[in-house]
Amino acid sequence: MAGNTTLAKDFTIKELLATFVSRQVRDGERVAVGAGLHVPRAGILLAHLTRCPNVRLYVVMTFTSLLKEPRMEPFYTVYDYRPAKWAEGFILHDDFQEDPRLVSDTFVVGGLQIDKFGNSNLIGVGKDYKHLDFRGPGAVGTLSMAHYVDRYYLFVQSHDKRIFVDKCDFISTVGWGQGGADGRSKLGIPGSGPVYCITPLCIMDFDETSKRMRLKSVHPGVTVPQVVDNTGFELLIPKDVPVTEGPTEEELRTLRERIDIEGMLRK
Amino acid sequence: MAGNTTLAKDFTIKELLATFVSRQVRDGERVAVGAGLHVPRAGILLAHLTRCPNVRLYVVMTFTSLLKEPRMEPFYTVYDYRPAKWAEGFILHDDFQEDPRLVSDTFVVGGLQIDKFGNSNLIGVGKDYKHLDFRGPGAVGTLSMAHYVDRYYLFVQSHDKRIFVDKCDFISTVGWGQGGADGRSKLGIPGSGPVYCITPLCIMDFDETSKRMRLKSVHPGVTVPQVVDNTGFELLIPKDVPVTEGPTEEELRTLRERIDIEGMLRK
Amino acid sequence: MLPERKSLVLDEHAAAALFRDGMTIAIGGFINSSHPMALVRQLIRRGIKNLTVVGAASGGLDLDLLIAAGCVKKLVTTYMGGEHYCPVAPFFRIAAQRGELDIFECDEGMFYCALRAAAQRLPSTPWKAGIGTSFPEINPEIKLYNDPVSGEPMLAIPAIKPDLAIIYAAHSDAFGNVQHIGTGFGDRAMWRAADKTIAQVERIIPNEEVRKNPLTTSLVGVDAVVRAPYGSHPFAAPGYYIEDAGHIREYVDAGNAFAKKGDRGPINAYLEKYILKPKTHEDYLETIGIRRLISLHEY
Amino acid sequence: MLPERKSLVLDEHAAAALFRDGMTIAIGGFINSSHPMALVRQLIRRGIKNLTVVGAASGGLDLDLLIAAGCVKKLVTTYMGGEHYCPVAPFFRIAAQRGELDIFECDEGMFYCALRAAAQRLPSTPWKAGIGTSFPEINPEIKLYNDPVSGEPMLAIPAIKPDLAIIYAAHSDAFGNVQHIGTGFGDRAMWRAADKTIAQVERIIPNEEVRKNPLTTSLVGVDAVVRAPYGSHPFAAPGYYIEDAGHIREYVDAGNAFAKKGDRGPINAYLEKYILKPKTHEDYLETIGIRRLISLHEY
Repeated sequence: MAGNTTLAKDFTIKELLATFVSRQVRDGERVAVGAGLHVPRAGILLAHLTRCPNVRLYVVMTFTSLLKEPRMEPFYTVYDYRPAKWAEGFILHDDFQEDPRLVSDTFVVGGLQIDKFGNSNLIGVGKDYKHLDFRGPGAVGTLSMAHYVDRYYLFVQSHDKRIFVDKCDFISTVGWGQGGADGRSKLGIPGSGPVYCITPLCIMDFDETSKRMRLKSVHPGVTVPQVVDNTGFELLIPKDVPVTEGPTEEELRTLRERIDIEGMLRK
Repeated sequence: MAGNTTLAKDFTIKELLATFVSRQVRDGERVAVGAGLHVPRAGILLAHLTRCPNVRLYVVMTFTSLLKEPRMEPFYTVYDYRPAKWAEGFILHDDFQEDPRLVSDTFVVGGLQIDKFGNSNLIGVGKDYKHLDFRGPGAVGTLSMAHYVDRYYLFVQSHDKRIFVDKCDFISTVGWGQGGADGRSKLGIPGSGPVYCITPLCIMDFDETSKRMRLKSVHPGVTVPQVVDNTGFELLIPKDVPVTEGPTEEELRTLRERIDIEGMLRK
Repeated sequence: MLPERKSLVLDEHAAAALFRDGMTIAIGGFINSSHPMALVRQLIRRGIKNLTVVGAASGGLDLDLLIAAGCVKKLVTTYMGGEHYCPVAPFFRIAAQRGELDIFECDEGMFYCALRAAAQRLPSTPWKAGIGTSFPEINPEIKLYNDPVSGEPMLAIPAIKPDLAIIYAAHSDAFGNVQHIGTGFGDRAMWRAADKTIAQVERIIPNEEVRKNPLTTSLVGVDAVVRAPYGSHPFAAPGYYIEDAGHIREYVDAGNAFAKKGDRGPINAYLEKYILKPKTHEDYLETIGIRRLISLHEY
Repeated sequence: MLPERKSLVLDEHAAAALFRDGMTIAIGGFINSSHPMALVRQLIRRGIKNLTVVGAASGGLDLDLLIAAGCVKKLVTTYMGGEHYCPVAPFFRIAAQRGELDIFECDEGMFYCALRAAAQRLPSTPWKAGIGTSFPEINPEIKLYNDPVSGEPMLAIPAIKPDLAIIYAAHSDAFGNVQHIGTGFGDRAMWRAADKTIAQVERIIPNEEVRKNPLTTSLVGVDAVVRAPYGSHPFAAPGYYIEDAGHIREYVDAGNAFAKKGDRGPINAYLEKYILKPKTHEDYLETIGIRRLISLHEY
């Protein structure tokens, strides 16, 4: 990778998160770019423009490469037709079901609730499905994509005890099920499951044996007790909790000058 | 229908058969044009150009209307790309399985063997599947199309006891199964099944109650005993067996001048 | 005289005469794009009730509007929101919370399983994703079984067969050869599954134009074609216009007044102004105004 | 230096180095059109054995040639003939009659069920057509079961997952964006089902050309691209050339000599002249001769 690999000093938490996301991308993969989420979108594009020239981006029902774009025209929705100007090919939305792996090798899943085994809930909050306290938007394509992709990432835009609960009221996407290293295989579910849970406070991963959620790093300025106090289940805390690594000067420059030209990550 | 409706006097058996096929087509239907069989192809096109301007023709992986073609350029194979010049739309071959009814409302099925209930066999002749006396080409798409279409037609290019047998060695496409008006419904199979069996000697239909094959008409110059002698099962013979009606002057002119311009039906 | 092909073009009233109470209707498009809104507004204007509404996957505020207008008994969808305009569709949310709406709860994979089963005339098709989730429990129409080849646990997603699909596309000829701009999202799956399909289009083009680019014919033969320029408004139309953000916010505000304060005043005013008072799609467009409409032209 | 995309273009030898004895290989095209013959001839030249060959639906003489050359252990296909050139493929017929060939007996509907199941990573998918036929009996891999929703009898068609699909198309860019001329028959279903796909193409075109008409990109991302002009010969290539009737008849004659008289002389001579002696696709084309090749140009 060319450019300045010195770590940057001045960046926002969203820029940090985008950088973290970018480091999850592997060159040559297919990667769905969820247009509606600024941070993952920017992170995937950052990977593409720096380390991963051979990813095949899935953008709004098209496949493309954006290597040659000096600056990204913004695209913020999964129905905006304008990114189709970059298309190398289209798929129909129903095509994805024919072979989800041809859409993406990775995916980002959100949740109204996420439990200690990484199971997540987009259906609603409440005990009675027929009379929910809060009805959610629905599963979209998350359960099928999370089932089929090689691995997926949990991503939430706030970190509190309403989201991080001991047990989801409903499960729309399986993480590690009831836990354990065989938590997925005993359900007959493929893929390596949720790898990290990415929040505005920290990055969490899963203990290799129990598959319980574990703190991996805290973002600059965040303390471990702050994470624990905002998490509704008992989070595993390793001895050493590093600070999440931020972008290099080069990454930050690419983010700001070629990707996030409207400054959504700096707001 | 415009033109001369006087019956023509001078025509070949193939032209007669094409005329019979044409009269089975209903306007507004989707109709697959099996390019490899000259007689059904000509018959469907004859219907289209005379009575059925609104049929949607399925021709070599395309859909089209050929009303405006003064003369058909010949197309004889199901893989010839040249008819695509007429296309209004394409389908991929695997699309047909997504909804066979969008390909065609009718179909033509052939057979190495056909039994008295209209079951047919394209697999092979012999008692032991692993050591057949004659291995056939295989079912192609006949069993799925015959299952899904509204109705289908059996069509063979010769009429003899090798083809018309009491019991097929193997069944690749179900007709009326073991017979009876509920022969299909008790198998859970939709559609009205095989309607007619069309041969160079005669047209056969199916008795309403037993669903056994029955002589419907003999072609000009053919006798009932001649049909019986060449059929390997007991064919039902009604009291009156008319002669198969031939083309009108107008139909024959359309066939010869606009469809069969190479004279395949006159050979 | 040589035979001629019949035109399949209907005006919006003739098309709407096909609507019946209690029908299962699939509605094309995707979130805030490509919905056949002239026909959706006709559904409301005619007071059609007890619909089973299918999709889209993912659905959006078009379906929420039908719920607000009291047309919907059952909903088959995977997502009911408006992306950044609102996280959860407001009338959907309240109706669901009150148990007033039957929901066929599914994700996009399951959604297309149900449509494919209908198109293939199969009682169900299998899906594996969903094992270990709450779906088999909250959607009792989905059955757990063991695969007959491998023995492993599977979900059987039942066929959902729309009586009618109404979809939006850029172009069609008079004979029902539809050409979307872009992918057409999941409209093809609806067309395959439905008994009949009505395509509402921005423009009707000559058959000769269709033949110039037959590979882009996305639906080869729908049953009726309705011409309605700006007919996806307030939603986007690929290649023609972007969504009307102001109008969508007006709707969401009306929805929030109900969802947060129980006040149906704003939505009733919305329905009256934009749907019940205008009798035709042209009347609706006059209500929106030409300045607003041309301000939305894409790019 | 800014990062650059890697070309996926391989020469025929590098592509053929991916072939292994015992593989399951899907071969694209349709009867006498659009087979990746440069790669098929490489399979024979390398003496690859014990293949499970999938399709095409419908298959043809390309597969018969592989049987003649002793490469095939098992065949998944719906039709083995050459249309008017020969009603049943000759080497297939004899091998089948002698019980020397495992056949996954299916029709086109079942064929795509098996490929779809593989693409969807499902152990099987259901099909209804075939109930009441001999298929469940002559193909014991197909299982009868009762639909979990309706209870009615169904057939479970097992997944067939190709290790490799080799397909023929008109064009691709260097990055594996394939554009067929025409429909591409069932190649898309093979691409979806297979672990890896090699596209053999008539021409490699610039990525910028692909982007001019992205709706015609039929396979968005194959794993390798092999350039082989006239590479479907002796079969047709939509938009480029029609099949070589004389050459096909020469092959069929060789087949009939074996099928009717047990004489392998003509097929051995055919294999020697057209496949074993030429070491490359260019050598093969020289054997055919430029006069013959340009006489086949379509229209």
